[in-house]
Amino acid sequence: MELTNLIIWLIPLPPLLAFFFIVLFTNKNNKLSHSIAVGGAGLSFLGAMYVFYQALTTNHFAEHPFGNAITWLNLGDKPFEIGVMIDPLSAIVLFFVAITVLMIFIYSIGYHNYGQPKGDHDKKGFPPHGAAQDGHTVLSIEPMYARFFAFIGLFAFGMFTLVVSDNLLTLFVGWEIMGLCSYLLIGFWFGKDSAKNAAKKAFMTTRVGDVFMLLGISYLFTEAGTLSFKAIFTEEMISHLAHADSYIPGLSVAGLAGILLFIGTVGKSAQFPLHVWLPDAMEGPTPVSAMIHAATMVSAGVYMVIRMFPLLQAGGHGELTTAMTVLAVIGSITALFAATIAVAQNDVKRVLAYSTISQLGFMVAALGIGAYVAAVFHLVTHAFFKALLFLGSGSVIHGMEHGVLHTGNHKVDPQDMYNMGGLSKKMPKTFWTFLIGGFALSGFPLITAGFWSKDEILADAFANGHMGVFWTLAIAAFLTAFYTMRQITLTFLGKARTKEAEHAHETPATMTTPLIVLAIFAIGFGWVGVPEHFPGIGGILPNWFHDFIAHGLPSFIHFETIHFSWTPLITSLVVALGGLLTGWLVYRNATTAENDPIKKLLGPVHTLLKNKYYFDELYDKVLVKPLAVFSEKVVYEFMDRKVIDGFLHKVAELTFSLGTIFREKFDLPVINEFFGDGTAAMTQWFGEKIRKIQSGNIQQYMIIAVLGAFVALFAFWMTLN
Amino acid sequence: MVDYLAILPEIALLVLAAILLLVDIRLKEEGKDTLNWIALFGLVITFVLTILLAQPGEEEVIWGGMLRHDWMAFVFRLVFIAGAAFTVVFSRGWEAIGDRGEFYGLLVLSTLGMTLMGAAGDLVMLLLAIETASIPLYIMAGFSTKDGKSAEAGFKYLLFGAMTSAVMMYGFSLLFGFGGTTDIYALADAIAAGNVPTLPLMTSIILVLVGFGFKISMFPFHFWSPDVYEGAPTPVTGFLSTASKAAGFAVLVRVMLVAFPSVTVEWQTLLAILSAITMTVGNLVALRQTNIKRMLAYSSIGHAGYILMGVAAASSLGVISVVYYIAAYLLTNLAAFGFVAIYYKQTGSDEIEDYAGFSRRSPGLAFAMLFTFLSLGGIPPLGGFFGKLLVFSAAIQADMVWLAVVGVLNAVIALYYYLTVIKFVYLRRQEGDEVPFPVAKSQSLAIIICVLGVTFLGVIMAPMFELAQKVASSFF
Amino acid sequence: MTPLEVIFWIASAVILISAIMMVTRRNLVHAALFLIVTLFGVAVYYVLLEASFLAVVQILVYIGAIAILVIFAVMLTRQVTNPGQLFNKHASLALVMSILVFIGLYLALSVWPEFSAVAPEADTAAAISNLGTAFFVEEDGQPVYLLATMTASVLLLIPLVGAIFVARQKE
Amino acid sequence: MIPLSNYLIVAAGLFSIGLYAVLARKNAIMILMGIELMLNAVNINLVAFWRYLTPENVSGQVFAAMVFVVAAAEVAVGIALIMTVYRRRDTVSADEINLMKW
Repeated sequence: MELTNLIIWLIPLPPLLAFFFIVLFTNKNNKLSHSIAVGGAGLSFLGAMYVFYQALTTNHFAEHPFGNAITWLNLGDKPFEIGVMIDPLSAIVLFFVAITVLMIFIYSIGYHNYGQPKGDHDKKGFPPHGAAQDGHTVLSIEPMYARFFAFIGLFAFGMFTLVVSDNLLTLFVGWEIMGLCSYLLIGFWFGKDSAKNAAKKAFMTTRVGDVFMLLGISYLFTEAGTLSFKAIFTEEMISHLAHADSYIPGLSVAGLAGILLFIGTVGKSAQFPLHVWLPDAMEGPTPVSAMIHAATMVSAGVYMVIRMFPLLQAGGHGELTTAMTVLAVIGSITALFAATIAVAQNDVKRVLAYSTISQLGFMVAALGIGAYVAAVFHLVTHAFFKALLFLGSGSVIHGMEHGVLHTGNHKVDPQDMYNMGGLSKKMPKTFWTFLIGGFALSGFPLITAGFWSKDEILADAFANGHMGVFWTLAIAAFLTAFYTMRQITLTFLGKARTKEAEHAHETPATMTTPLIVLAIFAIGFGWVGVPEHFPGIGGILPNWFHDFIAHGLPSFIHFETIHFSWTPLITSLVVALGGLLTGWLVYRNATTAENDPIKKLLGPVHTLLKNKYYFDELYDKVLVKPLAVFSEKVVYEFMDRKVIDGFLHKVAELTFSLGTIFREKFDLPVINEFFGDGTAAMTQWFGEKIRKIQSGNIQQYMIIAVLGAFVALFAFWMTLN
Repeated sequence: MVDYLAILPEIALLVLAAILLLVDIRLKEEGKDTLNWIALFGLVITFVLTILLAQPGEEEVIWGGMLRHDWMAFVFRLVFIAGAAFTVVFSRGWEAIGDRGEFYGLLVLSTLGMTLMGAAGDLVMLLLAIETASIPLYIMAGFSTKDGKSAEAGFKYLLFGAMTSAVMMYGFSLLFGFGGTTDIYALADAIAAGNVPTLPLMTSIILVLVGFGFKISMFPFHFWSPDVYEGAPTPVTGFLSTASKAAGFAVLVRVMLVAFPSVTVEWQTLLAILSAITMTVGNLVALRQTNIKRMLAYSSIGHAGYILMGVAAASSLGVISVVYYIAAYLLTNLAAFGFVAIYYKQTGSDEIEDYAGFSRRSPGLAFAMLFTFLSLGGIPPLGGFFGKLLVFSAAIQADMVWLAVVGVLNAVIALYYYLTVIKFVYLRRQEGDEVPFPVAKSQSLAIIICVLGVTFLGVIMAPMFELAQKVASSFF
Repeated sequence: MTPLEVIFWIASAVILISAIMMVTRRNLVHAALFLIVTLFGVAVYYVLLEASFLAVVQILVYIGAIAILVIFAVMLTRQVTNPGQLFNKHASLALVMSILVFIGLYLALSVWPEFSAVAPEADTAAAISNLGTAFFVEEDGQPVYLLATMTASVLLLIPLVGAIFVARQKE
Repeated sequence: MIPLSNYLIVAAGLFSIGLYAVLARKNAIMILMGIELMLNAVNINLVAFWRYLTPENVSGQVFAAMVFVVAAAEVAVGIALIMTVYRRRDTVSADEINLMKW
């Protein structure tokens, strides 16, 4: 036990140390830098595997999770403790995080062209453009190679910290470190304006969620007096929180805190309506996309909300609480909404980005209807196959870049799927692994992991009678299969549509090996969670996953075992196979982006999808522009120049000039003044007054100060009466 | 004996000021660098002496009630002396002030006034302490007489300060009339016993708040600060925005909590509203600034709004949050103005645009700047973040959720303009940005201390938190 | 009316009228002279209030120091008479504000029960000697205002340093 | 007998007149003189309170004496700063001294 706890404490450290080492000492030496980073990730991996193994082999593990805490702050009667905890949920998350992180680290070596020469014109902040060698152009090494490994090291540290935390505060610390790193990594090629803007957008958007989450954390702390999971998830505390009224009528403290925390997830896991940052984040290098969009950061959002499940369900007694309803609705909307957008994208990574948003929506919706285990299951399988798909797409892009360098035609976008085709022969390893990943994503029956997890969500929704969620997710699942097959067909099948695709190359072993490892998990991991009542094969393998995870919940939360039903099973078979088949049939003869079959079919709707429902434009119009205008016009010009100064004038004029104006305007011949010189004189008089407006005037400041004090007193006097 | 030991820091500061003024007369022009070292060592020694010998013990009331010898006084003493020491470091070599004995003498005297402000337990003492702290600052703000802006800064600062302090003194006189005593601690009972109606009492409180509001640049008494911050020599600006502001808060917390318990709800509401307006005004206007000193001035108005939140909470956690926030804010803002001072000395510019390429010229300094600005923006795990967390919690605990929401929204706005500076520092380039940047050893050391301190406050908060708890325990 | 009341009313009239005159003078030397008259009126108040020590300080030290300083400043800046406008563009608002402040202070104070209190009999002669000792001497082993006195002396040191500094700038 | 209110009202009046000078007169020296008026109002308050409410206790007089000190110090420094500005800008008009704004 002691040793295990110590190791848990140590798991996040190696990547952090790697970060410092690389930044401080080795950033000139590429080989040493990546060795340190991969070594750090490897150590963490070993530690994680040891802990996972211990978790599997310990009896009554769920009742006695690992971990301990130290007093960090002495808050008088209740000490504030921070510590680590590994329970079934965090054990399984630690497992997949450690594997995917290590794989992504290794992959990055190849992706950033280690071993290639330095580029002739490469500049820091731009992707490498290739180097001339023996008369032809080859790929060149990334100019900020070492820096990349430092950043992903820090990122991994953030993720591990988040997973092993036993309380919301350190979890939030890890959360924010990842936020910072995602900013740095998405904007890794900061020379490109698009990357710079994407980084800013990602940071600001997630930050919106984060502030609400922070508010939720402080609120929870005020009400519960602790942030430790163990202390919050006790029967008394949960029922106390469920029955205390919050500021918002109709919501309990647990409900409000849960919703505030969930808004953090909405930002981090790119749920509707804060999803806009994730597709743009594809501007970062591909390993970053895999890291952020599959294994770590976006999963962290879902992990947090799964972690807070006892709080979300508090007071529901088996029924859906307000908080859970919010989750179910947001999750379902996101799942369907993002899937429709993915259908109309041509960029190989963007399809995956929207697919990720959609799949995260599945998990959130699953949690919203109380399908706790299914949500965790899908989280894990998705992490494997989505990391695989991202890395696979990176491999494809890399291969295409080879082709581009060969032909020298830099106008060809190596990420556009319509520029590919027929790559299965050029890049067989990439093809087969991508196929496995794609099938897992689509939920290809029986053999892929994605089938089992997605099926379980649908079965749960059906069995508990949430038919709205069930059908929404079913349609989303169909679209998932469809766009996945569209992607595979356009990329790998058929004939090469460009010269560049003809000259594409398989990528080095540092890139393909991680693909193969992840592909094994994308298939095999489904087998640990086959339901007992599944026809034919149910019960051959024990439904280990369900037992392991479900027992991790506090004992006062009960689940009813769902009974097997044919409807959801047939539905998931039909949508998966139907989607794949339709996708292949529609796209096997596709030629150019202009002639996209779906485009003809959908017409203007396609334009709408292609433009992502104009959400970016909407936010720009509704939020960004007005805020800029607000600060420019209202605060700067209006408040400062007009209101404060103008107000002073108006008050003075009103009190003192009123009498004069009245006398003059009424005593003098009214008509003559009114139609004659009067108006002109008035305008001039005003113009003169306005011209005199200036500030930096200390006495004006004083007047406002005295006025402020007077207004305060007057307001107070008014409340007295 | 306790009495003398308790004001040991003040005695030391007075001696130091005398030494500085006397040595200045004897020194030749080329030896003026010595003054900087004398001032720095003097302050460091005072700091150490304070920690070692002037810790509060059993007896709290000293000097016939003039001073309180409690943890509040102790912690703020350290804050002020540290602020002064950093200011001395950044004044090194600054034209027209770095070699002037008067400047260091006034700085030390002002610090003396501040330490008395933190400890004053009597209106008479408070008045003298506030003026002893302020008047040298007026002169220091206008110290670069060759620079028109500096003279103007001193001029504006003095006029605004004199006006508000006259209003405050009027409030003091009314309080004396209502309570028949000048002892702040006896005032509460006397007021309660003397049947003073709420209206006259609130009138005097508001009059007093005008003076305090000026020190902490609270809306609508903040207007002087952008002009003065811009015009004053940058090291002085750093001192104004940190130590001077902290002194204002020390006084505000003590007077409000001790003297007016009978109308807590009233002044709480007032301060909460002013806090919301202060931070919103500060942050929104900061968005539009192009001069970094002006931007930091507005940003420090915003920070004053956050700290006011803790005061408005009027609770133990509120006081803790105020102390914690001030400690973190002191280090970050001193470092921030340190960068501005160093950069100005090299390039002669305070425009944010001219910070382009800074990261190339001095990667270390730029990295420290990133750290500092992130802490100002409230990014974990830095001190600024934890300060904000405490302040928001205090507001929520005091049932002022709306205030916390305003605070959170403001934090988002604030982050934007801090990142804008970082954008120029890291992402933009300009001609000649390959030329490296010489930084004096003492100044890099000071910045390292600030950065480490901020990180320390963000990661290992227990020691500072416990200290803040002790401060709060003298009120609750 | 007792003689004291007559003196009070005359002093009040002198204070307020000369204050108003001071504010409205174009010639700054005249304004300074009216300030001195106002300060004299206040000194009369101190006598009426039996604070003879303060009355003496007001006349001998304060009026001397302040008035002379102001007059020097007027001479040095050669701005004896103001060219152009006397008041800034916010003058009308400032007037409204000042009147409101007066009314506000009056209303706020008038609800205080002690507002119309009558002076009790007191041995004010003893108070003077007490005042003398209060600045320096300890009372019951506690030095009551000693520290305040010392701080005041530090405070007076500051303008001295400032004045030296400004005087040196001429070089 | 003269009630306390008489003194307080005159003091409030003097304070307001001083405030008006501070807020409205352009000449910086006049602003300082206005501040002197305000401080004298404070002192009338203090001494009147002392005589009417706590004649046995000297604190009111001590307080008033300290206000003298503050007033003297502020005026001295104020005039020094006004001279500095005057040397650079050749004016002591508060509303012309506005290099820094917005």
